[in-house]
Amino acid sequence: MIKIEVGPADFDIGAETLHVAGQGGGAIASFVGQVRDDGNLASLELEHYPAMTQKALGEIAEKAVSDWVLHAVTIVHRVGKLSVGDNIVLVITGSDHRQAAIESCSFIMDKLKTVAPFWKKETRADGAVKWIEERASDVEASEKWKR
Amino acid sequence: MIKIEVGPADFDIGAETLHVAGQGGGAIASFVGQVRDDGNLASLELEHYPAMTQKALGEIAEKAVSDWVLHAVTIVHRVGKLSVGDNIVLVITGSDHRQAAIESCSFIMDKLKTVAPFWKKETRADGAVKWIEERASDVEASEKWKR
Amino acid sequence: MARSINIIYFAWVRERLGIDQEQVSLGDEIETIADVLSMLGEREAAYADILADVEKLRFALDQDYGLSTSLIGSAKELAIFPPVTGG
Amino acid sequence: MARSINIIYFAWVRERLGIDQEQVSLGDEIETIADVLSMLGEREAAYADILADVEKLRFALDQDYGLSTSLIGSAKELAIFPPVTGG
Repeated sequence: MIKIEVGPADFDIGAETLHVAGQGGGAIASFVGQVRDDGNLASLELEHYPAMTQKALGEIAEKAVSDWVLHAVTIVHRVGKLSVGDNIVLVITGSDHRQAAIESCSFIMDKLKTVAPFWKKETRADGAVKWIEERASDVEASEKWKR
Repeated sequence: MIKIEVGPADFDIGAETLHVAGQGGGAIASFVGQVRDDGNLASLELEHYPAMTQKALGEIAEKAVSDWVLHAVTIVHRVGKLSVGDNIVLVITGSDHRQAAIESCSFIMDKLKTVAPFWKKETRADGAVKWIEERASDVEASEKWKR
Repeated sequence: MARSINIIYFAWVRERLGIDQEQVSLGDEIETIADVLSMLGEREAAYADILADVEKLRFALDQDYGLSTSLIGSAKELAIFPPVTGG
Repeated sequence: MARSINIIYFAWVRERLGIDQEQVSLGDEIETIADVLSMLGEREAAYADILADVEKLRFALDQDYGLSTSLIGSAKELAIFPPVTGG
């Protein structure tokens, strides 16, 4: 019922949604994060801490399942080198009720952003390379859950 | 940028998500509502007020676009006779930021539930037929937006 | 000059009335949606019964929501239906 | 008896140190993550510089988050990295 995948492979949003929908309930919420074209981004490299990633994502998913009534949670996060427009992350939750599905999906994304051990390094069109820094708005979004 | 479809045809979640993603931003939120199997539901019939449906959904989408910074909104709602597990409604929003995408998707669903002129009639396994009644929780969810 | 309006019914309102729409002439004394409901009820007892509880009904004038107190004005279409249940 | 721990680095910490992991012996006086950081800094000046600002670092002991004041205990792996930026 909880499915977590971390790796370089792309994901199929339609197929993953069907997988969640197939586990019952009539309310499926999802979020897809992609590499955003902000004008001069050439590529993005995603590094992670393999031994910890699965555990951290699993704990977030378990917390969602304990705090909302859910039939299924799927989290897919890519690593490696990505280009503008590429998929990065997919979170899908399935519930009997839309608020539970949408809220838990939002919760998982907020926690994932501040807890899961991934790091993004961006390469600009001019060759400049920079590790992306933590955003205060992500920390606030994560803390507002009080759970 | 706003796409609204109402009709008997099913929708392809993956294709619709790609359509929204293709319009920019890196944050795509979606909600899918399906006919839920609550034990003895045989089928669901969805009636609507064609002249008003498109207008009502359009106004909800326009409001979302004016209140959040969005690149795209897609709303698809089916009508006619549906079976357990069938798709009913799909809402997808695309933004630069995940909170804007998720919140506006939630807003559109809450408003759609209480404003868009659709009515559901359910047929039970024993042949009993009943028009579904408005739920107080949907009215509350819609009113909480204060917009 | 005689006004008229197309009244359109949905869901259980349509089923119980046994009609999905009708063109109705409105006398000069008909100003609000509530006036139309009263007129329909006086015309036919079944209507009075089915449309009795306005709390259970919703109204739209030319595809915009109205209240039972809303003025008909020059609207061409009045829709009468139960609270919506889509999504 | 000599304890040892595997220290693993990520993102700019890894890049600036020029090493992704190392096995380090811990003297009996080493109790907390902060003690490990001090020891690394004393061993090599570059470490002191790169690991100077603990506000900019995050720590995990055996894949669970810890603070600079957390006790090493019998942990086998200490990860040192910047705040995460996935999703």
